[in-house]
Amino acid sequence: MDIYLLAVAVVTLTYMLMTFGLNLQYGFTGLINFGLVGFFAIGAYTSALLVMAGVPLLLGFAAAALLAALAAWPVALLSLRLRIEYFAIVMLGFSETIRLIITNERWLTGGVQGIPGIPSAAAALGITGVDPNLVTLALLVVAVGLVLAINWRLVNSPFGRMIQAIRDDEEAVRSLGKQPGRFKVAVFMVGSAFAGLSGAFYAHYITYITPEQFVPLLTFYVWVAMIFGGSGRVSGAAIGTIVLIGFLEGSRFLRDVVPGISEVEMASLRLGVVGVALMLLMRFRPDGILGARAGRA
Amino acid sequence: MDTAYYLNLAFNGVVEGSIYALGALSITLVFGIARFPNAATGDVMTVGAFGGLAGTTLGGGVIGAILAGVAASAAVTVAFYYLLFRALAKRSAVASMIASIGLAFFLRAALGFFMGHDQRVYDLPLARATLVGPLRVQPADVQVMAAAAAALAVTFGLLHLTPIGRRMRAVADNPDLARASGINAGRVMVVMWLMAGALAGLAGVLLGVKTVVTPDMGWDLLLPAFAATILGTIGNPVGAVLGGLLIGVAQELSTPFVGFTYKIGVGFAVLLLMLMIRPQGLFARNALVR
Amino acid sequence: MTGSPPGAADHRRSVDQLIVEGISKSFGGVRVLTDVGFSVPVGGLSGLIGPNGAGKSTLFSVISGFQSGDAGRVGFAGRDLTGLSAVDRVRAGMGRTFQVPRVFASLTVRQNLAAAAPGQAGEHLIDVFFRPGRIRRQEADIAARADEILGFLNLARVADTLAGGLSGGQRKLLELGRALMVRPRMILLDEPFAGVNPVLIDEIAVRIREIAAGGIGFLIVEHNLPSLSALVERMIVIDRGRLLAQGTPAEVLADPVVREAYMGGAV
Amino acid sequence: DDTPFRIGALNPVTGAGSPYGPGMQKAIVMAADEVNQTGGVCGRMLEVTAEDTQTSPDAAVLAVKKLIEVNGAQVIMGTWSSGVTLAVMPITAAAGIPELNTSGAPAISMEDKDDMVWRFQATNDRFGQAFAKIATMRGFKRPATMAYNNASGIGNTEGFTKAWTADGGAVVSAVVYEPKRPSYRSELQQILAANPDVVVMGSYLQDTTVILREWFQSGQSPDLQWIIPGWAANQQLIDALGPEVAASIISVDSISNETAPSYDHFAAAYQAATGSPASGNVYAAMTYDMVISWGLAMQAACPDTAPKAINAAIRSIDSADGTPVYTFAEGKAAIEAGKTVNYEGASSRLSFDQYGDVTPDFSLSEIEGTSFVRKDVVKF
Amino acid sequence: MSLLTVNDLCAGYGDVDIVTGISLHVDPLEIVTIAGTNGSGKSTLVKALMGLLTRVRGEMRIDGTSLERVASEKRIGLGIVYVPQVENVFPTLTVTENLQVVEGVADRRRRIDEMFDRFPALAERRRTRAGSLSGGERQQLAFARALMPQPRLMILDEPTAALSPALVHEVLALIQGLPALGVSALLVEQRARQALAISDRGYILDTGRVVIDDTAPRLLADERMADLYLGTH
Ligand SMILES: Nc1ncnc2c1ncn2[C@@H]1O[C@H](COP(=O)(O)OP(=O)(O)OP(=O)(O)O)[C@@H](O)[C@H]1O
Ligand SMILES: Nc1ncnc2c1ncn2[C@@H]1O[C@H](COP(=O)(O)OP(=O)(O)OP(=O)(O)O)[C@@H](O)[C@H]1O
Ligand SMILES: [Mg+2]
Ligand SMILES: [Mg+2]
Repeated sequence: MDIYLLAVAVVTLTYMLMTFGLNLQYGFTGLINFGLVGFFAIGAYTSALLVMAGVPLLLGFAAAALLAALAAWPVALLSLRLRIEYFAIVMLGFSETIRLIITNERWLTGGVQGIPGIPSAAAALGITGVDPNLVTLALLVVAVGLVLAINWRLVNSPFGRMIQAIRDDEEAVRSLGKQPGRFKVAVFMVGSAFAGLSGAFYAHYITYITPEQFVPLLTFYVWVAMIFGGSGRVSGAAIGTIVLIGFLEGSRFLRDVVPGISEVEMASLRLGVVGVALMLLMRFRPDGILGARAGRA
Repeated sequence: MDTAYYLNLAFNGVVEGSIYALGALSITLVFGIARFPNAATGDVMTVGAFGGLAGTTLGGGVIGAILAGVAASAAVTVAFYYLLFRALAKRSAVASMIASIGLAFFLRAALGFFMGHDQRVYDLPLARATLVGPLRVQPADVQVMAAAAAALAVTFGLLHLTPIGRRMRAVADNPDLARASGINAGRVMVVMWLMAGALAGLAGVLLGVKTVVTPDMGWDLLLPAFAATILGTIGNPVGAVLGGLLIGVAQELSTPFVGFTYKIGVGFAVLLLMLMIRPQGLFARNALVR
Repeated sequence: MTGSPPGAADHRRSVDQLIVEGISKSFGGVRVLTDVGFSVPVGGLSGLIGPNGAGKSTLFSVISGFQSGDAGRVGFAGRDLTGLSAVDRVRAGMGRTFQVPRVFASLTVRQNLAAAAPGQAGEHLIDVFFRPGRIRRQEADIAARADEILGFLNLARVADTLAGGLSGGQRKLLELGRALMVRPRMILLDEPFAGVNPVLIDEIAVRIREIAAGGIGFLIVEHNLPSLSALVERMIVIDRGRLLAQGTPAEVLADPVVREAYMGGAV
Repeated sequence: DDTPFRIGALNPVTGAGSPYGPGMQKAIVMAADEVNQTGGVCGRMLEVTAEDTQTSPDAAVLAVKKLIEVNGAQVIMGTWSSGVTLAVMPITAAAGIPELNTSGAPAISMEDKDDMVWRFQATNDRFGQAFAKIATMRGFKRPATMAYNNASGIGNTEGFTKAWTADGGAVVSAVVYEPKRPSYRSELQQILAANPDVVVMGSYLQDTTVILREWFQSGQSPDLQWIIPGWAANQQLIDALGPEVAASIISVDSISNETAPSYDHFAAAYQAATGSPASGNVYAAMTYDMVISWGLAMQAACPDTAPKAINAAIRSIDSADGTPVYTFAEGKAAIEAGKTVNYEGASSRLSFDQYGDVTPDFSLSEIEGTSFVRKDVVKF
Repeated sequence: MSLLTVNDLCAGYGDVDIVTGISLHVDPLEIVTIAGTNGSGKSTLVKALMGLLTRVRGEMRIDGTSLERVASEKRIGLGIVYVPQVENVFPTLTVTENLQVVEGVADRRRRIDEMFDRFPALAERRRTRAGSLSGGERQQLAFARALMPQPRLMILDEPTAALSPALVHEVLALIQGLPALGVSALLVEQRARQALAISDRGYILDTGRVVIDDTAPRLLADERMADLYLGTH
């Protein structure tokens, strides 16, 4: 049981990194990133390929975050020109294009066969004798702590004030002599770096990656997590992720207890419950399960 | 590869694009009037496809299928207008958009739960194509293109030539002012959702006739339909259809050069390129800055 | 006026003038501005009036770079601003407000003002993480200035409420306050008094005069002629996108052409 | 030790594998019951806990962790798609327990470092070889290939191409397509332009349905034949297309060991348990065999019932010179009597090669009336 | 009997009341001005009258009929029309469409022509989308739209806010002429002096309450009023 919980904790924290990134981008800056999974994929493949080529693990992680941020740069420039809804769809297209590329560029990514045998974090660090997931978890705790600190500091600074102003009215920001673009690009890159880092953790945790793992559904799960927790709140992102994974995993146990529901029906039920939860939240608690943040209309 | 080859590719693109266009019409209507991208459109299409199946089972051929599919989808959209979107109208577009993702999940889950995941097909006779010049035209192609054209005509007419269309746009602009002007915003929105549901249902049935019916079918079409909507400028039905056709044709014509696996990417490339040049979409009027 | 007068370049170099030359603008074939040119002192108080739809807001947008003109040049304090982005024009010292206020709805009123302060170290990622002390000092300064502005705009009572919940008039005031925070050399105000309580208008006018005395100039679009003419030193009149007249308020308001075009004989 | 021995059934109950997953899961439970009815093995009963992979590696990883850590599973059975198996393998390996699957990707054999992974299904390569053999048998000269853009689709057609070109043949056109399209006409157009006499497909049911319908409606190359793997060319396909179109299809499938008594035994039980014919789901026979052979290996390793010990005994129940047995009861009795046995499985003869892979036979079926009827069997 | 009576009205947003305990009335063919500082609750009050707020308590009657159960869109049928302070036109509709879209108009075509006669600037821009009109043009359009159904009571929230003096004059003249057309007016204005000059009575709001109500001439004559609310111009 402990080890299963360990696995769930690893998955939760991995998702949490992405939720933090998204929350920064959407919750605070209003950038609708429906292409999150694309940056996640970039991070996963970058670290997997590098570490398998002999690069030290931590460098692989850093490269994953960096490359995801770099990939975000041209995309972010695009966001400056587009209406938010347009940008949302373009981002969805972006992540699908990333998936197409990793599907088809076999020479680099193994194509549809994927990359098997990625060393776990423990293996890459040469740590033996403990559960490898424990090593991953320890690294994740450090990473989440770091990301949390960055996030918190960022949104509580004048920078954070400005990105929220941008979310409200860009034109007005411009009339103050400030270039919204600079802030949006920065936020987009930082958030994508979080997603890239998350991808790296994922690759070394699951040890086998294929293009099929990087589908838009994952993006929407992260959105659900952020919405659960209440967008625009740092703590919300954390809580939302825990609730989401708790639910997705908890439903396994539900089926062990509730008889008469087949596995097929259970899967539909699970998706259905996520759907209904989203609708109910939006309808009755748009600011997340904890309700409105103090001082927010 | 000769001209006929490319002409046929383009024609394939037109047929495929017509399907995108039907989905895009529904999306653009909701986007233009209720002001949010309705992510449930794909799954409402699926509902339509299943509804259409029921229609043929009761024995009504294509017409019966379309009627039943349209009715099923429209019933779903109107119901969820009352249950969900009406209350969200006062909040940001993103709230409605997220809720629509929830609805999409819910519809797919419900279909999966009650109908299972086996594929189903429309029991319609298979007809052979006829040659029109170099083009191989199948009866189903003509149906799809005719449906897209008819749907466009009806949508455009409704939106721009009738009082109800005018009221719809008024409600879209400013619901409070609309109510103060005596417009029953609720009724207008019901009509809009009926229409959006009907369009999605039609698209679902035709897609079902062309392919196979499964609970996942509509979701897969959502992305190109969205791309078409944006390409043609939100709220513009003519743009939605032209956007759909453009993406369809670009995808198919690109295949000799980029291969078949990258052609979806070509759809996005077209969208991106256009957005670089015209960030508001192909058919946007002057931006209203003030 | 037709075309640029000879020696326009010299004018542009003059360090204390806002010089507008030959501005034209049309929207889809409809001409909104035709060859508008004038100059006003950067540090002075000037008014811009004209009938509704004359093109005043459009002219503001072109001058401030929020819309691009089809022709014409803008010189400001000795610099040629033509072709610069809106942001760069603000940085060159030219601030503006909008006719329909644009507030940061999810920030408090105080934060709205703070966000406007220029040159904030805390807006750079590096400083956010590595120079917290500097940011803290700056924030204290900013807060002090914001409070001062909130006080005279009568907004102190709502300082900590979200700007999204302000009334129409309060939004106009907040917009003005934000422009003041930027500390530009000159501010273009688009109808600052519309919807503002007359008692408050008088108070604001007093403050604007004080600020102007301190060297910050204003170019004000306003239909409230009594308040405006009591405030400004000179007025520019445009009608149907063309320059109609300019001069002291007394001159301009006495001009029969202006009276006919703008006031319809009434005051 | 008389605690139950726990089996983790990890099947694709939802997602792309959903046509098979539920049956696979039932077959596992059925076989465990069969074992338990003989009084269990080595004094222990088998207990099955099932999880869904959702045909997705992510979900499968968490599911397998739960099976191992929460439910205490000591063997994992029945992963279907290669992606899932490859994702699950490192976890079972780390836990030191065997993994029994029905996946096709050759990579699985390469990744199996400890010889703890057992494949009850033919590899994609092997499928491709069967396709090539059948194409030769039928005298085709100008084959083309169409593959669904995933590991299995490409694996099958590449396996075919390898085998076909090795014999000196040429493939006239090859297309890899993205799935879930509203139409595949341009893909077809490219294939048909090369004027092939047969198209070898690496595809699934849904895309096959659409592709064949569009081919038929286009009216082009009416004499073209299609070689299609059995998981796509099945009764549902005929129902969807009608017999006229299906007349051009050659359905190729790895076959259960249908002539063996073990198959009859299984088929009857399966029919009784599920109400569906066993022929509709070849993977069910494989998962059934997983439990039976596991049980026999357990019996052979008795009294040591540690997973590693059982794993090591798996090859011993397939000794070429052993007594042929067809049910668990028979095998158990024989082993208890001290004989070596050779379990002839319901899904195949179950002769594992050095990689732990089986080599089943293949069937060639064509339509007759309204269903596929076997016309030939291909053995390697 | 009064055309409009309001008794002890409380209204606001979310869970706060902005206006509290407001009572007022408008008699037939009367022009009544509401003035007050920024944020005093004037717009909130008129929104409540139009049924556009969810948080409303108290009594509102038109001709003795309670408005409590009358949906917002039905109020136009009782003869009440409303011109909001901001966002008072439909920006993507053309000028003509803005007029066409009003419900409950008998001879719509003729009415529209009448409006174009009365507001020539609008006639020139019939096919322009209202969103690209200048501030003043919009104000005229909003006014014209409200006149379309021949209302009995026109509620105007700062109708002169963005207008040039000529148009202010014109709009105030229009309002002054409303009683002659059988229309009463409830006017929210910051140009309180000018508004009171054409009004019969006035109410002064401060922080959500009526602090003074009196006839227009008396309000204009009051010294304290000038200092506190009306200004000097
Ligand atoms: N984006 C646009 N598209 C089309 N026409 C426009 C656009 N913007 C402004 N106009 C037109 O240009 C003219 C001038 O508008 P502008 O807003 O500059 O006038 P203004 O002088 O500020 O008037 P007001 O005093 O009423 O605010 C108006 O007739 C308006 O209809
Ligand atoms: N949508 C809203 N949500 C929350 N609070 C609001 C909202 N609109 C207005 N308020 C609050 O109600 C108060 C009164 O606003 P209202 O718009 O009624 O004032 P007003 O008297 O019309 O002022 P003005 O003359 O400036 O238009 C304001 O102080 C504001 O804080
Ligand atoms: Mg203006
Ligand atoms: Mg107001």
